Amino acid sequence: MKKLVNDPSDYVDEMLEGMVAAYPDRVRRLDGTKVLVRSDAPVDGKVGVVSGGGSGHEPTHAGYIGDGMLDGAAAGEVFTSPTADELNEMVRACDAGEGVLCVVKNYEGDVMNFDTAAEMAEMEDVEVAQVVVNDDVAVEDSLYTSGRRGVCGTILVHKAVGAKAADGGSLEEVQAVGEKVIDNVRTMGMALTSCITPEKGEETFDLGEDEIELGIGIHGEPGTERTEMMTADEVAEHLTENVLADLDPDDGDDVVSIVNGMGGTPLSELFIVNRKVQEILDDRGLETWDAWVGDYMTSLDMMGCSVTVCRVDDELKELLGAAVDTPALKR
Amino acid sequence: MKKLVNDPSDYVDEMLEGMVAAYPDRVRRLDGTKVLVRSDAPVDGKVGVVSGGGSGHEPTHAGYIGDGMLDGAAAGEVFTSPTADELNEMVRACDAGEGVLCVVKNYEGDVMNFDTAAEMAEMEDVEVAQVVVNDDVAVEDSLYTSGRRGVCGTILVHKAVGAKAADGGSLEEVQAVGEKVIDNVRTMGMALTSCITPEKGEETFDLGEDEIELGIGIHGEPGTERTEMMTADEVAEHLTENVLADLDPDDGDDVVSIVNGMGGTPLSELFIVNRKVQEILDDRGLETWDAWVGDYMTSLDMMGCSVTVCRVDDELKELLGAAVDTPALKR
Amino acid sequence: MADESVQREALITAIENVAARIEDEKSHLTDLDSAIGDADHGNNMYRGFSAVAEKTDEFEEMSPAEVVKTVGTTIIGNVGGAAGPLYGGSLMTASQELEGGITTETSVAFAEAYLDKVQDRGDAPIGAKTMVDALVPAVHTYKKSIEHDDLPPLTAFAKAVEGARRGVAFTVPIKATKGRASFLGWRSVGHQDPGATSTLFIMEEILATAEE
Amino acid sequence: MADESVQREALITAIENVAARIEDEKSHLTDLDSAIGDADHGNNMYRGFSAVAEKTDEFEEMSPAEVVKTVGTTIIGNVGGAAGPLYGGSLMTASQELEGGITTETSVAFAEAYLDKVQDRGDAPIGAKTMVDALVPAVHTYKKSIEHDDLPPLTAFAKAVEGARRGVAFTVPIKATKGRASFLGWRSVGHQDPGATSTLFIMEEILATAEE
Ligand SMILES: Nc1ncnc2c1ncn2[C@@H]1O[C@H](COP(=O)(O)OP(=O)(O)O)[C@@H](O)[C@H]1O
Ligand SMILES: Nc1ncnc2c1ncn2[C@@H]1O[C@H](COP(=O)(O)OP(=O)(O)O)[C@@H](O)[C@H]1O
Ligand SMILES: [Mg+2]
Ligand SMILES: [Mg+2]
Ligand SMILES: [Mg+2]
Ligand SMILES: [Mg+2]
Repeated sequence: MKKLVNDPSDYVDEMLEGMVAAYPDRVRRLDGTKVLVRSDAPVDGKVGVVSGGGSGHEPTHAGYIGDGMLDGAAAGEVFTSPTADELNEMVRACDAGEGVLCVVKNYEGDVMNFDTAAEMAEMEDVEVAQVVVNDDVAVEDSLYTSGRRGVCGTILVHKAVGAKAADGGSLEEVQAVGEKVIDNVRTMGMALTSCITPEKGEETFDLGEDEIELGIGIHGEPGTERTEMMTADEVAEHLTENVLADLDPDDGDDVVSIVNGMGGTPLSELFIVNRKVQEILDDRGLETWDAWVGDYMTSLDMMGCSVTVCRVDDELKELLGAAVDTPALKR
Repeated sequence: MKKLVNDPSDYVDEMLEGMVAAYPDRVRRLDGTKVLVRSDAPVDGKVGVVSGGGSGHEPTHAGYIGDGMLDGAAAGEVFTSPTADELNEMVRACDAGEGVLCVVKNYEGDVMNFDTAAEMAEMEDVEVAQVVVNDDVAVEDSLYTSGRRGVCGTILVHKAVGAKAADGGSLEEVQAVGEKVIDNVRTMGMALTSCITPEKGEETFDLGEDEIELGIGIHGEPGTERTEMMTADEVAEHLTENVLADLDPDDGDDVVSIVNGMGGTPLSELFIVNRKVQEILDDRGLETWDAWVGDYMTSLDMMGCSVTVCRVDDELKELLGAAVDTPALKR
Repeated sequence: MADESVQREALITAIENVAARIEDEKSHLTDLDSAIGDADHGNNMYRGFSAVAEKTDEFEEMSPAEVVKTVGTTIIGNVGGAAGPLYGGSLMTASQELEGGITTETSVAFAEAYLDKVQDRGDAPIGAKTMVDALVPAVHTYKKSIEHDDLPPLTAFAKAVEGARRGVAFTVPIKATKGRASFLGWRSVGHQDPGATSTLFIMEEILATAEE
Repeated sequence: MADESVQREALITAIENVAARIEDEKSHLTDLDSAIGDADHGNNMYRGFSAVAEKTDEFEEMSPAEVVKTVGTTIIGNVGGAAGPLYGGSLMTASQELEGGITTETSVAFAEAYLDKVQDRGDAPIGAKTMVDALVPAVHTYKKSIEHDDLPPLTAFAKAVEGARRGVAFTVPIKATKGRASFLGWRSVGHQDPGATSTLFIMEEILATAEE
């Protein structure tokens, strides 16, 4: 296993030290935890916006701490939800009295730990609200599954709720914005290779030279389907068509698109995919109001990509287009 | 070979189409070329700043087109210098009458093609100046080599000269700023794996499971030394110590540091490296005025990193800290 | 049953044995969680139980109920993921049943409360391919053996472990409808559930401790 | 020598043979440029000479000097990298020597001008492990065979090709001090230079064409 690491069991701790060392004016670490918050948290007069999850998805989440986006981000071990006590500390550190919105991705571990943390915070009179992101279309949402995964569309939720909070929105208003994005965003991903976690030291699943995995998540687990190698155009078509079929936008709708790299894929290939994604959106009569191409929510060194499409109205355009100043996203 | 590609011989063309499709308001493509320029080029009253080189280093170069940085970027085939005629077209498209500065990396192909292009542009009365970046310390600069490579420190040259030009600097002043950065910046890189080019379809060199390559460039060629696997801290020490030994800064100097990913390495690992880099800079009495961590100048899917240290004075701080609005870098 | 200090010593010994077993099985649990998950269950459990094992000195001052509760809070604070709240939160809640000490009656109440909390928290029915599929046969067998068959607790618990073992085997051929494995849909069939497996290992060590 | 249209036809045939040879050798040149470079020389040359081969219709209207000049500009506009300006720019400049047509004398002048331009542009001396190491023995042998030994051009050129072959072999055991390979320092020793190799292939095809 070839990684730039020291002792693998120090992976997350050292990563956080490196982040704080890079952005000492932007973030501080809560003592004895794996939580980073804005250096000036809690920010007076503003609803706090926090998120968190396993490590290994960088820049998600701490890369989005700053004006107009997150006040705090909790890092769990690689691919492991942070513990409830640390989430509670984060919520309390980001509460200026206006309440805190937690952006939670739909994984049982994330939801249970955030739920427990919310209970703990409320016992100390912090008002906590939550939105649960479930934008992945690869998995059916039914009584017979644990629902859909929260994947790259989460970044648009972070951006919109962060902007609403920065604009003085109340906790209810900020939560409503989050729900609005969730209602309007869909994503699907694929992988050319698995990823290697620092503790396991091997790929989490084996793909042959001629195989790809469709319907992947962000935790290195197998996808919904293994199939033959596809061209970039075929991948773009498969992902985008599935997303649009589920989102079912109308002709003339404005959208935000994201072609997101899983970590190991070169940026040039993401642009090759974007070329076909934009062609499909255009053919469907959709107007791409903003296109994002890059690594926003990764899975360590996995090669692959996901396509996100989010329908946007004037409110969401204003919020998604608002100024933001974080290490990983600026406008 | 697993890549998100269609026909490998269309790689660069489709990547450029995907870029223009992502940023239609920011850039346009010069017909029949692989050159992208600002949509509003040439910008009146301003020295034009252009660069270019082989593809495969994204976001370098076109990711840096915009206010405060590049007016134009020429893409060659993967790892291949663009042709002189296209560089000439780019220079001419970015000339508003104040002259054009070309930021050239020190590779014989890049230098020869930019030189020819400058001759061609001057025949049409365009004033062209040039700076040649050679920040890599891994190779000795002597009569017996072709000099040092231009690598990630080039991004700081782009930023500083772009800011000086945006501030109304003359061609001579802009060039002088470029030379100043070049005098004060040093870089060294290493690789855990080679990279796979779309046309060749295989790794350009073979590294065993327990081997790494020190002193690499950005074109997938072998480095200066192959050695045993190192920890992240050992890598950070090796690269930073070599850079500092060559730069020889004084106690109390301010610096900008860059921990740059070669493309395939997860962001979390770059932060682990940054942790030790900042420790070393601090131990040496240097003040990190700004720390960059991310993929700035890559080598397709290569796993590895480079460390850049640039000594900065008040002028460079102003220029490096100035507002900039490009796809890959914003302030 | 024996007095409080004997119960506490037995708990502490069980904890140490469980921690050692989890360490031995870390790779195996990781492998199970690779086939139908994100390859972290082994590390998560190891991290949590190592933290628990480090507290054995503190436990010397506590009642059995407090020991169990502290194991729960330590797991919540160290394991993370889905298993953290499920193991930890359930131990915390169920520990209340042991406030009068560990007796045959309170051990049944504890087992039931533990299972209830796991199902309340995780909302998984039987047959969802989770730890519940190891717990339900274990708890049902334990309760029935004691309350209906008048078996001694040690015998009842040995039967419960056998029930858990069948539960773990049962997770293999079914489709996951809860947890991360449910994202794999039909592809989850044919793979053993990691959380059910770690539950079995823990129960086996508790039984081994009790048999000494 | 023959008249202009015969010269032109010979040039066009040589160009077609060179393009075919470069296509056949694309992988091999790529492999050479992987060991001590960035694995693009084969593709660069293939792309350039394919573009040249597509212009054979245009060539029908041109003088031999114009054909050679156009080959040069086409290479500059298509090859990129280090080889583009070196091959293309030198052909462009040296083509001026052929303005009176291809004669024994002008062919020597052409060869010298070509080598001069490569060394002027690239600043590489002999022994830097570049295409210059194939060109210098070839040009020196050609000039000497014609001007001092009064050999017929075809014989002189065959000897020149043999000289280039020795030059290519000579690049193997020496350390690169120009070009990308120089970044490898001592590690470049033991590997054959790609640009010298493609130069040899091109010369071999020109010789084969002339021999028909
Ligand atoms: N909703 C649930 N109810 C009961 N058990 C669950 C539930 N979700 C997950 N589990 C259990 O947790 C185990 C996975 O634990 P772990 O890998 O540590 O967490 P994660 O899935 O968050 O990575 C599964 O094997 C399963 O037994
Ligand atoms: N300065 C130089 N002078 C002469 N030949 C050179 C010089 N630099 C490079 N070359 C030749 O160019 C070849 C490499 O060409 P190519 O791989 O196409 O370009 P690049 O090195 O830019 O990738 C080398 O093998 C060498 O023969
Ligand atoms: Mg997990
Ligand atoms: Mg090249
Ligand atoms: Mg897991
Ligand atoms: Mg090359």
